[in-house]
Amino acid sequence: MSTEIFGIENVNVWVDGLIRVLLIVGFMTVVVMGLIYGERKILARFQQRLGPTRTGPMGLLQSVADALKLVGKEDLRPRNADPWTFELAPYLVFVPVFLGFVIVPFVLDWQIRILELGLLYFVAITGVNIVGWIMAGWGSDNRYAMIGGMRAAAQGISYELPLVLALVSVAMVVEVPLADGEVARGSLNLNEIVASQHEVPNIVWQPLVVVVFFIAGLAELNRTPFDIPVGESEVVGGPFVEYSGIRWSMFFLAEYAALLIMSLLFAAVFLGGWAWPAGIFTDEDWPRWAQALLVAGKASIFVFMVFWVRASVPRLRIDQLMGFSWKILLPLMLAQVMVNGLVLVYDWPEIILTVVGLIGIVALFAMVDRAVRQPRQRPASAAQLQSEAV
Amino acid sequence: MAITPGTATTETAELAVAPPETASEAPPAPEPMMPGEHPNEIPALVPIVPQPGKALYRQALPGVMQVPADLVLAAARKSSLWPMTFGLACCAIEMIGTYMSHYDLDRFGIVPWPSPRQSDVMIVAGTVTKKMAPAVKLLYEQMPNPKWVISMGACATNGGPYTRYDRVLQGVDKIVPVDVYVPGCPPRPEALIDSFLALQDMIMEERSTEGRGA
Amino acid sequence: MTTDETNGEAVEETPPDTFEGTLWPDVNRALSAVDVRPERGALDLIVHLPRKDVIRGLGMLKHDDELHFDYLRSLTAVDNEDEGVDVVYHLYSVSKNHNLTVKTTLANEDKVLETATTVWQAANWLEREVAEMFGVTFNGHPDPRPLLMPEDVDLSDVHPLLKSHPFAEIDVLQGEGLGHDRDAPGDV
Amino acid sequence: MVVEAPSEFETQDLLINVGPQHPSTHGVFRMVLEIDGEVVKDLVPYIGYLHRGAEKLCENNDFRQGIGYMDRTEYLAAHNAELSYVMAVEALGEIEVPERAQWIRMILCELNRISSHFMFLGAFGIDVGVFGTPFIYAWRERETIIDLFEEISGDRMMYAYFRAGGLAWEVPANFENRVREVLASAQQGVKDFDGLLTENEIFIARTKGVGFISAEDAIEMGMSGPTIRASGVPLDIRKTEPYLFYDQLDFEPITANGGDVFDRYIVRLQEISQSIDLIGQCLERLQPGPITPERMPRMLRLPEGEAYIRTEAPRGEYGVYMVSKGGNKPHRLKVRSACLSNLQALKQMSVGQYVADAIIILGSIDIVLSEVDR
Repeated sequence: MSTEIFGIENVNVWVDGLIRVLLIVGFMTVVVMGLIYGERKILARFQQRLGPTRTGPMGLLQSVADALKLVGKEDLRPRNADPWTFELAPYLVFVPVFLGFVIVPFVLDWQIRILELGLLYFVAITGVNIVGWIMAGWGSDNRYAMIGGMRAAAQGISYELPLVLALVSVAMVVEVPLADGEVARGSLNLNEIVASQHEVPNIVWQPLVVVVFFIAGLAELNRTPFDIPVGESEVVGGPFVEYSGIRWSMFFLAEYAALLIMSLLFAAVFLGGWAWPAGIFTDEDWPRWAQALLVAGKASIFVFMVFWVRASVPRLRIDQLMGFSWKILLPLMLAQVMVNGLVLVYDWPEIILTVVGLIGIVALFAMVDRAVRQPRQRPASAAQLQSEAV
Repeated sequence: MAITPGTATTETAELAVAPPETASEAPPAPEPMMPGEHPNEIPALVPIVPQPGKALYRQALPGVMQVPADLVLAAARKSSLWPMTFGLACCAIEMIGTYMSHYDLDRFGIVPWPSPRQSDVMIVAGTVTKKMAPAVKLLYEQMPNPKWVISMGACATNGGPYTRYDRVLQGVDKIVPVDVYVPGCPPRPEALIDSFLALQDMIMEERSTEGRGA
Repeated sequence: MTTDETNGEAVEETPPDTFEGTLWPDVNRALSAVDVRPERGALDLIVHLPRKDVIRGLGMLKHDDELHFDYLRSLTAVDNEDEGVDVVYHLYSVSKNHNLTVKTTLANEDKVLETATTVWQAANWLEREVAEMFGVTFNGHPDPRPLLMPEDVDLSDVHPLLKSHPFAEIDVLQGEGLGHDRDAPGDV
Repeated sequence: MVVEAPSEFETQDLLINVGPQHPSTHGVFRMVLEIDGEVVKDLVPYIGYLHRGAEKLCENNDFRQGIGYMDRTEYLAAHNAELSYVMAVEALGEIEVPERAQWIRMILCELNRISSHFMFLGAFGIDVGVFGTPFIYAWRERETIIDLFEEISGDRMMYAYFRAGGLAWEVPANFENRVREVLASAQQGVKDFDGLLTENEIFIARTKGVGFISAEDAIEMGMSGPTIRASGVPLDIRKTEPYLFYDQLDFEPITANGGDVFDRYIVRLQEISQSIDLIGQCLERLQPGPITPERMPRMLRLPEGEAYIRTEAPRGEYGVYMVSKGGNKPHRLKVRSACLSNLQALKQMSVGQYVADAIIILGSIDIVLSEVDR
């Protein structure tokens, strides 16, 4: 029951776990504050503005000021809100996101725990925060919150499937060198997934999966163009309408922590995490700090793309959003998984995966374009309501 | 206010931001030399002789800066004032103009937020009519403490050009306590920025941790 | 065909002003069943109709294929203190591109009129506004709620745009307002 | 009170109140939506939250002081509002306006139309859901135009620059090339919006076929401006009843026959380019000359009479019906608001659509609340 941490032998497992979790929490809050500040600055840059510059040198302390102010705010709860659901909702959104950090592979073998079923654990945990959104929506006895909560549930569930299938189709084709020399295919352990990419990152084998993962990731994070549950112009603030002060800041922090996890996962699963370019130059691994920089760089690509999309794309409507997930993303992902299976079973050359992936991307854009261009028929129930109402 | 020697005052009232008074008089007692101490031993091992007249923690950690809690809280509140997107009439257009890239209130950490629950400042931008007054009062009560109100423009201050019409409330301070009045019809964006700066100075100087009452 | 009596202000000197330049000939033909009194306005022709058959006249003007006034530009009222309240309809024809103003006078005692929403739907909100601002009641209006005045407070006797309605006095604000004055201990 | 048990599948409709304070109601407009799931079954609009009696107060001010109320009634296009008021006074008092003043009035009204349409494009971007970027692009163009207005009249929004009989004072010396600079940046702004929103597939998917209204219904509801022209009715007062010198300019009213939200957006975008071209034509015909009649009476007393003057404001027909009983104050002043008539059709357009569509349809009508409630 003892393990080794930072070179100190036979540390109790629980103490070791606790230390790692505290390290992660500290690292995560700092990076999340940086993300909030980064988003405001980058969005300001997109909009020819300066963003926060007055608080601290170049506005660096802006997130700290926001956090401190939110801590000092009065904590309101509407009188006829359901006390338990209202109070517990932030924790149900906040805690799963933190638990997700257990399996994130930052550097070579530095994780809180190396789980064999890492990806399954991640998908299961992040699925829980939908419950938190619904509790927030239902508990705060506000019509906007209720609509926002229901929309969050619908969106969360319908985009969970493409996300899961995307991760599945990557985990299928991962090569894991066994002890006796030959290679086994398929693994859910994130470390093995990253280690297998030391020559060629998965993005080369699965381009379609990367696109679908990005889209589904945006939907899971409730970011534009899928920010329907919190869209200001329709449902003023969604489930968070009635929250104020520190409870609201927990939702806000959880949203950016989820963005951080999604970007680290994207870097690990698709861009090769700490392994990719290292494998090409030298066979043994780079020093820790170089790997950390590598992972940070790859994760920031995903983060920048999310901010970029937020500044330039309008919001989808609820029926288009559902239709897009069920009618376009899901079939593509099922086809991709089938092709992966065929390649694995019949040992076809790997290049087929890339070709099929590119064809898939072209098909995705063609389907979207056809869906947008064709004349929009009014919703069936609407036509009947229209005739009866006028 | 004499600092009783020897007691480490955690909550010093005086503005500790000012540089701690340097011990002008010479340290009374010479540094005692521990027996058998090697010259290049780490000076930290040398026991601290508590000098009278100076707080113990200051001698132990000379670098630390001690700041009263309400100053930090006020500084945080000052630099992240979140107004509510709440425009009534023509002043709302100038308020929007102040958020935009030409005048950019985001530099001061001021971001408009849709819901009253998450906002600290209510900018009453426009004419408050008697039909709208209950809504304005309800919004003010929904905002969590500490909260402030900026009455933007002549209409919100005392009815402005529409004062002679009986359906118009002559000034929003009849229903809501106002902190900063901004003159002008509509006030220029610079005037609104100046009102925010005035509000920030007021917050720093007031420093009330629990904020205004009711 | 009623004789035209000039009502005082300086119209062209020819006493029987024949309005030859304006729409009057066609309007007169369309409204022959109703006694009509023309008048020359600054820009377009003004036609006075008696109260009881205003709506009938408007219907005729709209469905007349020669005039085809299918666009109600605006509907308002003018309070002439003792001579009663004039209700004014500004009509326009999109296809024929010509204008007409129809006026009718209501005595101060019974300001009642049929609703024009049967002729144009555009009149809905305009009539609700005239009803609450001038006290004119429009019979048969589909939705007679107040438009600009608050619904919850019953202000059905207050008609702000009448000349009798006074202007509010500016109350001097030095101090006694609810204003938050800095030094009052723990006020508000 | 016997409550019969509802059949277990009967869903209850939700009444949500898109209240007077809502990020995308463009001011203090309130509508109560009865929604079944996400589809709007019924919509009851409430206005009057900004009814501040501009018409009543105009009766208390003489013909020169009323201009301030006109600016504040249509605060996004103050020049167009002033134009109607001032032309009504000139029509009643038969005051001759010199040519140069009329050309400058036309230039400023078209510039104000451009700045008002940019404000629409920005606000519409927020309604559709883009976080601020179209708003910022729109305001970059609007600020350049407002700077020009400030140089001319000294104020950013409330100009009071048109006076009965002409203009308040002469325009600054470098007026022509300043206007050309502003037009160049406006042209660039139109290109930006084409790139940012018009070809954006999500934008097209969100706005095509939403909030349809047919030409007959539009005429029946008395709508005007870009909202009715998007349904195919070429009703543009600058063309049908030319005022000032619009008959000397060659242009065609921009119409689209889709009648939906996307077409209203496109009509306004093209109107900006049209206004830019119109201003170009006006600048060529602008010659030096007097801007006020030689003899203006100090106290403006207008003879008895009434006049209904209507001009094409950015949102539609802005009419001023002025009745004078021979004094120095108007006896009655009625402002015909384009937004009020356009807003009447909101229910007809929104019933049967989604909640998110109802918000966009309200945005596409482009209402200014102080003009609706006066």
